[in-house]
Amino acid sequence: MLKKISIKKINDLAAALMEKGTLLAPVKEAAGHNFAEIKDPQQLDLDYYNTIVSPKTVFLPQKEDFVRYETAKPVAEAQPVALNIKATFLFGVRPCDAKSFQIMDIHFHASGIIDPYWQQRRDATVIFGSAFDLDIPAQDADFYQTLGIGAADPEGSDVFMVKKGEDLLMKAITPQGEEILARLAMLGEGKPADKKYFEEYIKKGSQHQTRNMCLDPQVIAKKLEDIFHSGEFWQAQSAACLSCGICTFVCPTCYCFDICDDTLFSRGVRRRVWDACMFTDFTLEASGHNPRTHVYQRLRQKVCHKYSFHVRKYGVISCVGCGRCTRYCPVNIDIYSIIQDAMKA
Amino acid sequence: MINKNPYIPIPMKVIKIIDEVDTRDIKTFRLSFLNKEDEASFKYLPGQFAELSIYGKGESPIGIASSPTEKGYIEFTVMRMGTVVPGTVTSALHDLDEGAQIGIRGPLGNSWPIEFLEKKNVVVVGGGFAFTTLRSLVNYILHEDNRKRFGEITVIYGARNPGLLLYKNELAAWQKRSDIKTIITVDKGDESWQGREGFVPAVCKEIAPSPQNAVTVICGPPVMIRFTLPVFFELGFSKENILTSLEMRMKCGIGKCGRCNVGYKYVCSDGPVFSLADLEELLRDFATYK
Amino acid sequence: MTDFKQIENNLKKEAKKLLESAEVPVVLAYTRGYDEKHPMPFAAKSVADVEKIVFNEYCNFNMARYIMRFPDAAKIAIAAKAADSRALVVLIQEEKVRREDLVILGIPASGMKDPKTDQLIDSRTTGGLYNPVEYDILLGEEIRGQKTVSPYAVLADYEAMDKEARWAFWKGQLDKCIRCYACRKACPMCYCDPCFIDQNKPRWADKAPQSPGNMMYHLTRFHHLAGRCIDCGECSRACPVGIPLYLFHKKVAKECEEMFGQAAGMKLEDKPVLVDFRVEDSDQILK
Amino acid sequence: MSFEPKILGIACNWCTYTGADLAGTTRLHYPQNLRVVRVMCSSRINPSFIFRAFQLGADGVLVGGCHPGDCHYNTGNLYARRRLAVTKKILEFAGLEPERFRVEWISASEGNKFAQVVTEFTAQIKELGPQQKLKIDELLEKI
Repeated sequence: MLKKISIKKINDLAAALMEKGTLLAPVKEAAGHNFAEIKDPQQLDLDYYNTIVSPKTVFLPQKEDFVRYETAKPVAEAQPVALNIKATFLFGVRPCDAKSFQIMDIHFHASGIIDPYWQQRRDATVIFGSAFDLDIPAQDADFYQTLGIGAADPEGSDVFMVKKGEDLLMKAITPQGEEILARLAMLGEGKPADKKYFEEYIKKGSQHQTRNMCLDPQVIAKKLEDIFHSGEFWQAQSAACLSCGICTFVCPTCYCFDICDDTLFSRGVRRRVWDACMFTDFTLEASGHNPRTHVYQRLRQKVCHKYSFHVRKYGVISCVGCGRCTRYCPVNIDIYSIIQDAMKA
Repeated sequence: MINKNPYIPIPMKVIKIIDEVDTRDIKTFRLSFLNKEDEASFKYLPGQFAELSIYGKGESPIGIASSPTEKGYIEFTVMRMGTVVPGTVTSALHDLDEGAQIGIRGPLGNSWPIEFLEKKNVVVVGGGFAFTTLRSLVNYILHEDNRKRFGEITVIYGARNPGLLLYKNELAAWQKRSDIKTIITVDKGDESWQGREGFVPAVCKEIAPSPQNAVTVICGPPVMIRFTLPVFFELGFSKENILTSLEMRMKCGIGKCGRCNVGYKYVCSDGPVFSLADLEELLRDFATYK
Repeated sequence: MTDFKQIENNLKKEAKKLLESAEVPVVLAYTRGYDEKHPMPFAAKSVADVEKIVFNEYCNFNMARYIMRFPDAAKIAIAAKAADSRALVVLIQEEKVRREDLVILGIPASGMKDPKTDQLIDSRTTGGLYNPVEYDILLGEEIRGQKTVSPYAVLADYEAMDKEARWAFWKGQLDKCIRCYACRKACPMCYCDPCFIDQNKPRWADKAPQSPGNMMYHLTRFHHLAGRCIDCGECSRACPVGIPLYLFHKKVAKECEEMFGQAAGMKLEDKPVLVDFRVEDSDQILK
Repeated sequence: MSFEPKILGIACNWCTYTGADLAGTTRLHYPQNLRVVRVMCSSRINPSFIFRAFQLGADGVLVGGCHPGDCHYNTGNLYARRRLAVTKKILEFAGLEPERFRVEWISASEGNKFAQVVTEFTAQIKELGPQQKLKIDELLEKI
């Protein structure tokens, strides 16, 4: 099903979606765009490259309350925090980020236990993917092409959107997408010319140039295993690393979290909060032992986790080449360059 | 899975607290289920662990010390941690009284590979405080329903001094039994110590268990493991037949929080029990042996 | 002013000399990142590494951040712009590093730019000095006659706010914080291990990025840097969500300078103002 | 019901705490809004104590130490003076209320001064009303 709407009327579309559920889309903030709930249809803004923090925040919020309790009361009386899930529309997700959800799904479904929070949010959300503007060259930091993701790749989206002049073409990719497009009365039908444009745009998208190297998951996984114990390589790569958490927090495929108790006097809440393998105390045990005390060990963990361990465990690279870690790194560490160097090492 | 939401602990009641050692920093907690349905769904095997949870303090992954053959309760032996970073949860556990409620999530992780051990001779080697899941295994094997499924059982257990041996009554009972060979050793005895003195690796060398159709299950402090492994290599045990249990900092216990990986495996969901052959494959940030 | 290319050449020349002499095993400088515009901090450890050294207008990292990474190195050479040299002075004052273990390669520089915004990093966001305050070798001509603006001039708008406006401003800014801790990691003065925010006994704040914890983290961090912040602006440039931390640090620095008559990191023989006192300090400062 | 502020007092063991004792033994009346915590020296006070007190619902914080020059440890309060001055400035710069934080030098013999300061400060805090800006509402109020 291919529909279209004039970009001038995009606010009507926002209003219609807001009627049917929660609308999340990139909203301009001081430092750039970020996904946030749209409160006023006028807020919807298609003029962005990509968001600072990835849309994983929608399914894996930085803070997720599990249970509220009072320490003086019996454990059995603790109150699990209800997940008030509402139908959600995640609007304007870039192809690389849409792909990241599929990668995260593998992890959150693994070893026979489905993460209930992730899954319930995922089930309630319709993803409106949006192609990168092919007239604008990709930013220097991006390398999604390396991971086999096109600039107009509909994979992972329920509805995929492409701009055509003054119009926005919207194509349903999944049954959920079909359903929601059918319910949006203000959309016009796509003409055969639109259909052709859409197909060609997607094809053209796969040619859209980002940094690109030939990368076979199995080969890079093996390569990283081989050089894992090469302290020299990793020390050189991590010489500048500050060991802060930016790269992992903005990353669409980083999922590590901490479970912690926040208690004041006798009341408290147990929640999960994002954590980062780059933090010193990430692996610090109560005994005082810490297997990763050096910066290079932590950077190595991050890179190997994405490009080697994840491949070994789940068969896919846990990176989509969105370039956020590189873009926001205060000292310009670039995971693409590390992988490139690793291949040469 | 014992609960619809794997992150929310089930309530349990502390029915008995046993002070295990002279230094009073290791206690065994016997817990009973508050809800019958939780008890029915909590099916575990020796070697598994659970997250003990105290609201307001946090959670701690602790190996289950009781055997599944013991009905009506489960036991955990917990050491009060806190040399560098105070062990918030273990301290709080130690401050509990009988009758208190705590939460647990589990059982988690794999177990000692019971099927693999069947029909084989089992050499159990333990050191100090790491004897908990080994005790579970030994009691499981010794249970009358199970004993016939296994070959000879040899237990070699050492501690720094007699006061630091765990489960003293049970050890004495094992020593009286004919269907298990129990060797207890201490690094240094005191005036009343009648038993053996010597380090675990040396004792293993002396006892020299036959590698014939045998598996060894080793758990102990890193230094003990480092010196014991060569002894078993020399005796002719293959890497597939040497099993151990790892520990790492854990949070979720179900392979989601991404913290406890050794190489591409998560200790919590793929482990904690690994054979030496498995471990060789994994990329470690540090090496406790070699 | 010596141009950046010339400074780069001088830097390479000196680094080569030092590494060849084997007296200095590490030279802290900059290298090319994934493109020209994105250089990286770099530790040159051999003569072969010298070729990788670059210097351009985007090399604004405070290299003093890395000075404690090399406990085994007998001596460390470090490329230091004005702010870096002030950071080194504070670290020397606090006995984190000894002056005799450093070879400071001073870089007089003006016209440094923030690669994210392409704006000049001048007295608006950093200390307003062009020449290093402490060095062994100066890699270019001292900059003279450049218009100097008070580093505190940028505070004018902020100082004009009334109490409620200030609260609204900082609450809004600090609520954005995602607690990636890049500010403290980029800061050359933040070397505590563990940082107070990572302690679990006592636990000062929860880990979740919400208002109370963010307030606790930032207010305490502002306090910990009082009289020590040398106004390099790294915290603000590192911040992925664009919190103007430098404004608060500058304001505290200004106040410390007024109360105690001393700016941070200007003279080796000074002590940071909060680990020092004068009997004649006035009680008025407490009013 | 009239507003009864909660005021945290942090008093140095050698001067202010003894001064408070004296105020008690000489039966001086002062408002009961003050909860005193004793520390060994005013320089032991970590600025985070003050921020945390406000977060946990204190409406005012009163720090008492020896008069400069009289410190039991010679120089403790001279460091504290600088440090707490900065704390006050930070409260001010953040748009919080520095007037809710007060430092007084009260010696062991100044029971009167102690009672007077507490009375004054309590009245002042009453005037200001409840402290809302830093207080952690979420967990304190609702569950």
